[in-house]
Amino acid sequence: MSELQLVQILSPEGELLTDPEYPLEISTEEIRALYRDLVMVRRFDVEATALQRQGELGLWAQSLGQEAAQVGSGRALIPGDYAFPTYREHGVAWAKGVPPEKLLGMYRGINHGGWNPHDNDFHLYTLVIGSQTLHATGYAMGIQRDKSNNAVIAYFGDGATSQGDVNEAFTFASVYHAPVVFFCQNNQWAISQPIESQTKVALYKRAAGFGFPGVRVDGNDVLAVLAVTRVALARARAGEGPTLIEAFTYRMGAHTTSDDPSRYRLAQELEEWKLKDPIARVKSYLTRSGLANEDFFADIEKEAEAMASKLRGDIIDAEDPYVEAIFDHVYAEPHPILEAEKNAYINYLESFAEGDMK
Amino acid sequence: MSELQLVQILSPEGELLTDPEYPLEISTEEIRALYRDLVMVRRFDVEATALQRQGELGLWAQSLGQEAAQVGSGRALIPGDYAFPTYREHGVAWAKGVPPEKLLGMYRGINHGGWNPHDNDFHLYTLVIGSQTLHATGYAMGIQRDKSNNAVIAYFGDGATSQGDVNEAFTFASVYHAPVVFFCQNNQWAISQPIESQTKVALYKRAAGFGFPGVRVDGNDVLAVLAVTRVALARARAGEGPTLIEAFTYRMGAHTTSDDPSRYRLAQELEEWKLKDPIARVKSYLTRSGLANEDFFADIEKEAEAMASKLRGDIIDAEDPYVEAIFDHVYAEPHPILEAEKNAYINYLESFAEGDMK
Amino acid sequence: MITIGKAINMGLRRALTEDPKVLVMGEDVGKLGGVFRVTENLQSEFGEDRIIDTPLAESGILGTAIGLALRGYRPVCEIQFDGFVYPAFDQITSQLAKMHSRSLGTLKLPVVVRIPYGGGIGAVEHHSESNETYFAHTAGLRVVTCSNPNDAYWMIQQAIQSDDPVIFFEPKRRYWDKAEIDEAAPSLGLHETRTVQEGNDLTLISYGPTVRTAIEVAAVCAKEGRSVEVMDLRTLSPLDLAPVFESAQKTGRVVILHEAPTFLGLGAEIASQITEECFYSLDAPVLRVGGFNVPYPPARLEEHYLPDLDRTLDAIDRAFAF
Amino acid sequence: MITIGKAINMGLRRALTEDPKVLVMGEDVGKLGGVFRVTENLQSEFGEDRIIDTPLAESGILGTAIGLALRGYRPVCEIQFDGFVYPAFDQITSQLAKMHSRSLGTLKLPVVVRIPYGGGIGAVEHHSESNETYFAHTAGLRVVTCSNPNDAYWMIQQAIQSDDPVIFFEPKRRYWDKAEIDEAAPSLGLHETRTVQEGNDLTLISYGPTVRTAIEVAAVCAKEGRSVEVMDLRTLSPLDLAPVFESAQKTGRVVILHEAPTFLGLGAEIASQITEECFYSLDAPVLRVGGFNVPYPPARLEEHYLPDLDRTLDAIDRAFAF
Ligand SMILES: Cc1ncc(C[n+]2csc(CCOP(=O)(O)OP(=O)(O)O)c2C)c(N)n1
Ligand SMILES: Cc1ncc(C[n+]2csc(CCOP(=O)(O)OP(=O)(O)O)c2C)c(N)n1
Ligand SMILES: [Mg+2]
Ligand SMILES: [Mg+2]
Repeated sequence: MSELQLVQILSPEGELLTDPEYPLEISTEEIRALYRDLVMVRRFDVEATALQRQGELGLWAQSLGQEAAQVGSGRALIPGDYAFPTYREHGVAWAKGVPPEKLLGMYRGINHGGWNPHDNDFHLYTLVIGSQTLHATGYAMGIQRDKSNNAVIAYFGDGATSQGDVNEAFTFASVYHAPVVFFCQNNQWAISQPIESQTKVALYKRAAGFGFPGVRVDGNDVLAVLAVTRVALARARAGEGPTLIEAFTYRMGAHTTSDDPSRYRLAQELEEWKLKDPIARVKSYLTRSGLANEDFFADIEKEAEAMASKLRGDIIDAEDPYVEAIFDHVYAEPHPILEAEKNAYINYLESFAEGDMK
Repeated sequence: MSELQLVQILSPEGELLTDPEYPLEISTEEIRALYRDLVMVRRFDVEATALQRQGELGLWAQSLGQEAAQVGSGRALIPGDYAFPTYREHGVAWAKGVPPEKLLGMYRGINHGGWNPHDNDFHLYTLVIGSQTLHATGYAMGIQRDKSNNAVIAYFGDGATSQGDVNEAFTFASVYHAPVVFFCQNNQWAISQPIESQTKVALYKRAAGFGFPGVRVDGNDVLAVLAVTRVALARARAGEGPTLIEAFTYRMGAHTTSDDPSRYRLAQELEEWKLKDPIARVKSYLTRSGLANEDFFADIEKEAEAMASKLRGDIIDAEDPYVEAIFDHVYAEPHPILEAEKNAYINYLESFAEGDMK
Repeated sequence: MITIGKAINMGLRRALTEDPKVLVMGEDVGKLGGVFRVTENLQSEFGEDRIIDTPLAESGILGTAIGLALRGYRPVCEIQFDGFVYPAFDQITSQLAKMHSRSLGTLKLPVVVRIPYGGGIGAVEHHSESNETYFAHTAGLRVVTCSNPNDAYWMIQQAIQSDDPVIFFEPKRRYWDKAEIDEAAPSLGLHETRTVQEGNDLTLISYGPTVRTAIEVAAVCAKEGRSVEVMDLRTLSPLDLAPVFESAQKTGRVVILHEAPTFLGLGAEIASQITEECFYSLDAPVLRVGGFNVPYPPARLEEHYLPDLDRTLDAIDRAFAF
Repeated sequence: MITIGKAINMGLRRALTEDPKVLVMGEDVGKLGGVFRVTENLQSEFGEDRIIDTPLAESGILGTAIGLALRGYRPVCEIQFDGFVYPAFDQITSQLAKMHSRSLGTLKLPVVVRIPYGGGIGAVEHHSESNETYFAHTAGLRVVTCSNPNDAYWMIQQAIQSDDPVIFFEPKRRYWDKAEIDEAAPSLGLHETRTVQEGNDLTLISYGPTVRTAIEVAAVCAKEGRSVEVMDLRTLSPLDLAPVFESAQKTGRVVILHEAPTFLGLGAEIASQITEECFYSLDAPVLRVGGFNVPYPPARLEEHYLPDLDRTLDAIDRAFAF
């Protein structure tokens, strides 16, 4: 495969191709479901962005443009497969069934992670670049020891590949044959740094030097991502060790709502990527193959609007954390000193309430 | 090149081969000089080991068996090329002209590094595995900025390749095209861990995934190491970026004098590697080609003995550090607090001398 | 009137202009000018060879900076946020801090590590930490912080001129605080504590982002008839405590205010030293006001976490109650 | 009579036997049994899946241990020497310490990090550090250390049983100290300070390797007619200071002895707290005896660096001189 080739099953124009290495058995219903996922995830992201602009969130990291990479890989997971996300994997969370409003908690500043990872086998968002790849590898080592038939998927960005931790994860996973899939969304940018400032060679090639396969997939092609991820997960479950998937995609939005990409990249680039939009191509495939009609699309739009408006309501109604939360849960076991610190602070606060303040 | 192939110019039996990719122009005098280097370095190492056994050193890390990798690469350097060693590169230090007794200081416990690196363009020994690969890369970035025509060589072990730092060094060197050669002595062991616990694939292959060439050389073949390192250094100087050299060799001694390899490896393995001894093959080549006679060998032995006995004298005579050394040089700029701490301690010590002690 | 952020930018520009060996490196420091714009426009002025956008790897940044320093350069590394310095911790503690002494004084490591630190900007996790203890406890490093634009402008230059490694903490929630700067000459050396305002009844010691809080506290106290001496440490390692001891001997009561958790925070060291030096002058134990001993909480709780005017006044009341 | 090293080995074996979720991991912990043989014979007994030889990467060790803990395991990580824990510092401070609170209590991180620490064995650089401050200052971690075989045996088991991450410091120069151990039941909980011997004139606080020194100091003082109460902290975070305050109130004089540099060493925190709690009881400021504020020196100077009997006696003299 040449440097620029990537696994593709659905062309940007919506034509269905086949890749002999990655045969995909998929029903029309499944493709329609994937389309729905993509639309819902985008709508979710649009709403969250709006909520940030309106001051309801302190920050938001958009998944715009990366929906296919996230939904395709997320839908390849079977129950019990565990996902370790960065801070941007809203589409994977969706596929894993995490209630959407929960994803907003940390961005609103009410918690540092608002769901129980074991509920949906979806770990908390991790902000320290690359760290979670080691957690994923360790978790996979646990799966091995449990002799369970599951696998783990670790998400990270193109920038993250420069971190020592990610490369250490490659080594540990390789030498232990850990059942983990390394899923790198190469969205071409790490804040203002283009991919060239992290590597001179295609990222998927990194894997070979650590002794496991790497593959580059069209990250805007939900079918190709699904197919490639399924194969990698199957390998992992079969005890054949890790795979690195490089999903070639594009960060269509800013890095986060705090960022201003006009300072470092040309609008032209975005325009080009719009032609490869991950949703448009599925729609065009469904339409031109007569697998879906206007009603289908309209229904999904309606559903998406409903989800968005519920999300908005949920988050505006979200309760602020209680003060004691500062101290609770720092330790699992009793901790007399923090207990005392908490009580002292609560008493101090109450002294104001009682009008004791000078 | 297959997994097991490696660049070789002098077979274990002492036959001269040629490798079209790595032509070596070398005079008989130079080969004889290399032979001398190898013998001197081994003799040095043997003496240091003996000094440790006799309590003159607290610890020693033997280079036994790795002389060709070290001398071959060290002799490929030209003046101004800078070397960043681990704690075992006695042969490179020799090639760089560092006075041998200086290498013993830290092992004797009189300092943490007893030479001025700028005197011989040979950095201090670094004990934290992998760290120095980043220093080497940074130094090479400096060379680039100086528009100087030199290169840097970074030494590290097979175990070190698992460290994040080493992989980060690969990334930095690659994206900046830094003039640095990464020289990995794969001596098959990291203390008790065999190479298989660090990687499932030949180490030289790591480079490709970072966008630069990797090559495996017979680390016990001083001519091949010289040839391969020269090519890599030339590439670096020509602005073509880094190269990873994996010198395939063997740690014939213990990890250090504190180690007991009988706990984790079979004596048989050592016996097999003895047949590939880096010195024997040069001797056999020189002998069978009639390029050296008994006198030549005897002279070198004599010279080596003299060096060893001088070394022994030097180290036994080495002065212990003065107490103030604890405080001096912690900072380059004045530091009133340490100054006060030093004075207080000196006064305290003097109080004993004056018999003030209760 | 210049902001602290801009003052550092100006200080960097001046250092880059005066010494061609000075480099700036870090993630997004080039075109973007850093996430806080502290390095804004430097790359267009000094080029990509001097304002170096790095790969996303903090150990890599510090490790290569050390190599550049060994080659005679003076790198100024930007760590994007306080909580992201830890991947570089090994390079900082085992290499940067120790290499000069390891070399018996032959190698100089004039590396500056700029860290925007502290909370108060409503950020997500890892973006609000005050982790100065880790560095101040590490021999071989110098640690400083600024609380106003003039210090910001001069201290960054002095840090760059130092032949020792300097950890330079920037009070991020004060980046936008404005004041005049005097471009003619610095008023103090890098390692000098400043008496911000004199007072007789109590000494209030602070540094970085909480100096402004301390000044506000003193104003409230003044209205209550308590005369508070406010000190801005500026230098955390080495500490410059002579003026602090003098003040403590005068006032007999000391409160130390910082954002970092109190447990092994700088306050602990300072309190111990004051007590040892001024034992007979103290009318009350030295009291500490700091962050709680917990991970920095989510943004919607940070006003509780951050030691503020009221908590400091409360401590002052307690000091007077002894 | 059992050595400290052997006692930890026995404690590990018992924990491994009693709970199949307990794992041991690190560099050379398998066949070699660790460079100090603390994990000797465990791999042959419990297999390679439970006694895991890792690649040479400390961040990797801690990061995968966290993943294993998330999956329900209880990994005990060995860091080969104190000075090699820093590559794992990010995983420890930003992940291990914070993940439980990040998850609002839903995730448990029962990871133990064993660190042989301190000097006195004539080692080369990075092999003799006392870096407990870094961890004790980090909320979310528990930090303990043992000073004798019985504590070693029990505390390692208690650390493994804790649902919180525990940094377990092992006093390497005392690995070969011998004493009886009581395999029936522990005498104290993991987070309890022990009064080693009672006294009335001065309280001498220590932990880990210098507890033995403290006992020797007390013996010398006894001959001089000074009755010294010796306390072994055992737990560095959380501190258990109630018995210390009580003692200080009784004696009025306190000296703290540890190997770590005094600047922001544990002594600073303890001194500050004692002064605050026992202000009116103190006849002298709490004095600290510790390592100098320098990188750990070469072996031939370590006897000067290490706070010993004489330096402690000197501090005690100074305490009595107030
Ligand atoms: C260790 C660390 N250093 C720096 C940062 C600041 N930071 C946040 S996101 C980011 C860029 C990440 O780029 P990439 O890995 O490509 O992921 P993307 O944001 O594109 O999804 C940086 C530098 C961080 N979060 N963690
Ligand atoms: C960061 C770090 N971790 C652990 C150690 C302890 N240690 C010293 S040497 C060594 C093995 C090194 O193996 P390798 O890189 O193959 O080099 P070799 O000793 O074989 O030359 C280890 C684990 C260390 N020095 N630094
Ligand atoms: Mg990216
Ligand atoms: Mg090796």
